[in-house]
Amino acid sequence: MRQNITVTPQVAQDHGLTPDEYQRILTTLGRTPTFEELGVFSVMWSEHCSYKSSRRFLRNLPTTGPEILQGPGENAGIVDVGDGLAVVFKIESHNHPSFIEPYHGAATGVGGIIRDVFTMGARPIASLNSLRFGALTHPRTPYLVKGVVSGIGGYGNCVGVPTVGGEVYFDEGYNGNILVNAFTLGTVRTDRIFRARAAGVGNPVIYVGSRTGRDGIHGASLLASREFDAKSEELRPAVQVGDPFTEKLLIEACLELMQRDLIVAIQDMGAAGLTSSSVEMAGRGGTGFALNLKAIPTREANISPYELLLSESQERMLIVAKAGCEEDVRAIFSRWDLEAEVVGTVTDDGQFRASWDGEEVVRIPVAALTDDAPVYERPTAEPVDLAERQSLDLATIPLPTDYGQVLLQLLTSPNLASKEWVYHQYDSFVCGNTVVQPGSDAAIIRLKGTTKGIGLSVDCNSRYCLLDPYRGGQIAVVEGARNLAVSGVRPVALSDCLNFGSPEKPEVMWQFQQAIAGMRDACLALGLAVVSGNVSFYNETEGRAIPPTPTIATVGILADLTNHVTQWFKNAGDVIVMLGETKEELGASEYLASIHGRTAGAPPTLDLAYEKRLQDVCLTAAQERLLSSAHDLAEGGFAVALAEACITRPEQPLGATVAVSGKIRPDALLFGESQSRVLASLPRTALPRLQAIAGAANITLTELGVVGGADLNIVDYFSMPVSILRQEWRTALAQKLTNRPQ
Amino acid sequence: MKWGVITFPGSLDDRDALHCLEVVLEQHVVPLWHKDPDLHGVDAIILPGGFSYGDYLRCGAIARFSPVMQSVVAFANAGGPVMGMCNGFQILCESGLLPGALIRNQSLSYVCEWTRVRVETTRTAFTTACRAGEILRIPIKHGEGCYVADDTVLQQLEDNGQVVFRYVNDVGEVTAQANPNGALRNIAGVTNARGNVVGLMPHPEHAVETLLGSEDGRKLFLSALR
Amino acid sequence: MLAKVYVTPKKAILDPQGKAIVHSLHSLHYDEVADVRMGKYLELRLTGLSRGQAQQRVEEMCSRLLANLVIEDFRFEIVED
Amino acid sequence: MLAKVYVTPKKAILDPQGKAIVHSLHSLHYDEVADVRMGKYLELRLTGLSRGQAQQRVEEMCSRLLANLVIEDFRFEIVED
Ligand SMILES: Nc1ncnc2c1ncn2[C@@H]1O[C@H](COP(=O)(O)OP(=O)(O)O)[C@@H](O)[C@H]1O
Ligand SMILES: [Mg+2]
Repeated sequence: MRQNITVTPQVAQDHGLTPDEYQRILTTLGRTPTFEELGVFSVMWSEHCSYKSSRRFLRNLPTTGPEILQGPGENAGIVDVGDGLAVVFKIESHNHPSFIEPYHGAATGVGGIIRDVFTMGARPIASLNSLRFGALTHPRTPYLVKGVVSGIGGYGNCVGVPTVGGEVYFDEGYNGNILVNAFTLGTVRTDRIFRARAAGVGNPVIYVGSRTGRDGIHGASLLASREFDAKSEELRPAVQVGDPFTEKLLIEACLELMQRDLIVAIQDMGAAGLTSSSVEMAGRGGTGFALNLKAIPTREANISPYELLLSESQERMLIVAKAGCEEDVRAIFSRWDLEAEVVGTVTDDGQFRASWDGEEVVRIPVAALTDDAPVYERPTAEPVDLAERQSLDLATIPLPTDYGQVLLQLLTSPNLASKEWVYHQYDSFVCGNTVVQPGSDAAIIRLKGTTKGIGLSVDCNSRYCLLDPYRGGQIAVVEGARNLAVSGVRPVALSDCLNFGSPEKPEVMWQFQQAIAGMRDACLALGLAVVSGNVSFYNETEGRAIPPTPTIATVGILADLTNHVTQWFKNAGDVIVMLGETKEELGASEYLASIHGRTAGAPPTLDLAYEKRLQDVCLTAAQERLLSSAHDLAEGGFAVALAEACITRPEQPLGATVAVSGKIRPDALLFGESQSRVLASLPRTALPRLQAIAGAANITLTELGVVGGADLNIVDYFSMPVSILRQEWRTALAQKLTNRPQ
Repeated sequence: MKWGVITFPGSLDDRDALHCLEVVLEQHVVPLWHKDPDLHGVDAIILPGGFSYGDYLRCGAIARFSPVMQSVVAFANAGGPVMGMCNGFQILCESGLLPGALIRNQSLSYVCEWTRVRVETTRTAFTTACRAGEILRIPIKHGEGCYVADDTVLQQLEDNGQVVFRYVNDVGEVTAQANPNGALRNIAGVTNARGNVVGLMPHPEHAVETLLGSEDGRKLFLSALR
Repeated sequence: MLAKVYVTPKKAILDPQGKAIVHSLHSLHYDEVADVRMGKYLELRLTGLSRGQAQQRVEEMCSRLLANLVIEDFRFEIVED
Repeated sequence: MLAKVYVTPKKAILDPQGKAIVHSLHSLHYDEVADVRMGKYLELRLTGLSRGQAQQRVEEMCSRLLANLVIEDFRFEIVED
């Protein structure tokens, strides 16, 4: 049944459109829009679909390179890895739905990103997830953590894509607004890449997959494009439930379809469903689209044309087939017990049209919804209290009396404790490629049929970003790349998920601008390209924005898999060295936050040229097989990284004895987070060669001690049994999560 | 020898089982399709892991009615070697080819990790290449792997030597800590009275290459070659 | 006293379980089955409560823990056993 | 016609879900709950059958597919809707 609603300025406002935007619609059409057209404009012009506030900044990111086959603009980015193969990947947010319904919100986030990858012809073979929750002591946090983690597993495990890495952080800044960012990577033959570009007037448009229900209507415009408040509760009927089983069938059927010469373009129906997939395919191809809404398979009776256009039911794809191939397409899907229906045709009039019972209910120029959509130059302003927050008088921070106790406290703090409780709920084996499982700096998967591997890491320190978004953006990029470099993997490209507050606030827009500037400079210095990504604004509750969180998923190539390096010590007797320099930097550190309860100071300084040389030293050393282990120093600094090298070893932990010295405060020496540092172990015989490589690159190398024994002994500070450190570190998160009522 | 690996809708490790047999172990292997009752003359059958039909009702409950399963039952009853891994194990139990059932893990969570299992009998089609008491390092990944059966059935299994694998610790002891899912008597795998049908929750196909962590799973496949 | 609790997926929400079961019943030729919805059934054994108290307490347990009101409905009955 | 089907874990079989729910209810201070068993509740919409036929067909569906008699019991009722 068509809803008989007359569009007025008030109805437009209820759709989240501003008076100016409504005026613009009237001008574009030269008439009052139908109710269905208003719905189409509201989703396509929503922040989530149109990038109206972010577009002008995103343009600053480097997006090209010799190995980049596809940058931003398609469903996912593509990197050439040689041997006729490419990897396709993207990261995406599902923050708002996951806060409302953690299990299904997270699950459908995983489903959506997987569709973005296989829609390009790639078989998905690895996923990552980046999660931010409120303080563990917040009453809702354990419930959200359990729901999100089992949702990611529930979907990913059932669809057969291994989850090989990720990150989890807790910070009270996310109490009212969690972040769930999901990443998937697939592989495709370079001559088999599909793009979502409609072509061929008269070609049939085919709908495949699940039937359409009333799920998630206005997910893009009303959920993802505005902040939370008391009214969010009313939006609850919008919740989507995922069906990973159907997704698995869709993957197989679509990949089978793409092996044959039957289709022109294909795209998943994600945010804004049928509308955005149609408009985007037509927009990229410069064509029009005419849909017959009556032909859409539905789950229940009486779904209106408005709802059909806006539904975000999951596990659906839209295909432009070659004329005459309809039956072949149908046959492939029916083999997998899936429906395929012709629901429209490609036209040459540049219009997005939809009809219902012979009546045209939508007729909008495609360009008005894509290239000519509104773009905003929103004002930016540095937060007034920034300087105050960045100032930190170290004299006010007392030195610890028991450094071993501080280490134990850090290792059992939610942010540094083992994430095993999380990743043991994810299948990391399926597909049979996982060379380095979760638990090291980077995950490594092999590319079957070659000697090559792909390294993956997802990173962001939002405390740094809060205290200095420019530096924070830089560090997010270099940390991801460093995680790969220490693993022996050459970083090549990244996908970013930019999670911020309301773009209507000048301080948030300033954070956004600064973070992007930092990312850009870091990418240029390291030679990385941004090939895909996603912007999530309006992460606010009751007017309070989350810390700026530009999550970076970095992808790199390892030419010879057997040269990969993991972070844990391997052999008693190996020499332990540090590459890089420790400065007196405690600002924005985990140590200050967990031990002293302070979120203050400036994040550590960063010399991009030094960082690049350091990473190159790691890569050369790995290539020459000098290293037994290499580990990036991050949150918790030197002492935590050293402890991790002892206790993350899958077999029995290995101890170490080291001596450290420096003219700086001992807590900065042990727990400060100076950048561009790596902890490595290697046979003594390999040390001269490593010294030569580091020396040539002008990177400081300090010999610290040796691997071995049952204790972690930092001479003059403490000595603790590694078995205890390991036990406490491994069980801390599960204990904190389950020791309290839901 | 010719192997068959069945693909049900929702099978996930079918491609990995094919890779393991064809590429790693250099065997002749053909894919079998759930809708096709023809077994294409295979000599041994693998039921892979995954979530057949989403496992939305009960694990393996729907797959058991696939056309191909009628042929698998006949093949097994005639003494043909059949191994079900994870979801394959669940399907074999649902089909009545193996005793008992698999229910939700005690923790109620999905669990993915390396485990150690002890070989309890070498008198099955898939363990002749092992030593009795040998410890194998093989991963598990499942949400419903807790093996249950009533006391009479359990006693029969023990008496007839039909318990094939048990979860053990590093030194081969059956302990509660080594039990990842709450399975009764730490049972990780069982066989039928004849020893030609074996089901286990661990994934031997994910333990056939050192690069990926273990080669211990090879022995199960190699046993069938004898 | 026994509380019998029924938790069912909300009408407008996708029920993949129900969908898979219908499909399977059809392939077993039970064509008379037009639709299936699958939910949870719980039996709670209660002690030391009056009927009226039980009514109120179980209502609370359902909305707080047993059902996820975002996607599920519930109903229950209290019986002597 | 509607068949309401109840599938419950057999008494002798472990019910990890029921156990976990009791635990959670206790930690929320519902101490009056002595025991919980958790099963499935299915609603099957049937067409074109007499009551007697429905009785017989549903019995069959339950024992063949909907319940696993090794670990579960079932019962059902047929109601008009
Ligand atoms: N949500 C998650 N999913 C999968 N793996 C995770 C998740 N969170 C953390 N991990 C894994 O745990 C290990 C430690 O994570 P983290 O401390 O964030 O690493 P790093 O500081 O080196 O980036 C990594 O191997 C990471 O992939
Ligand atoms: Mg790291």
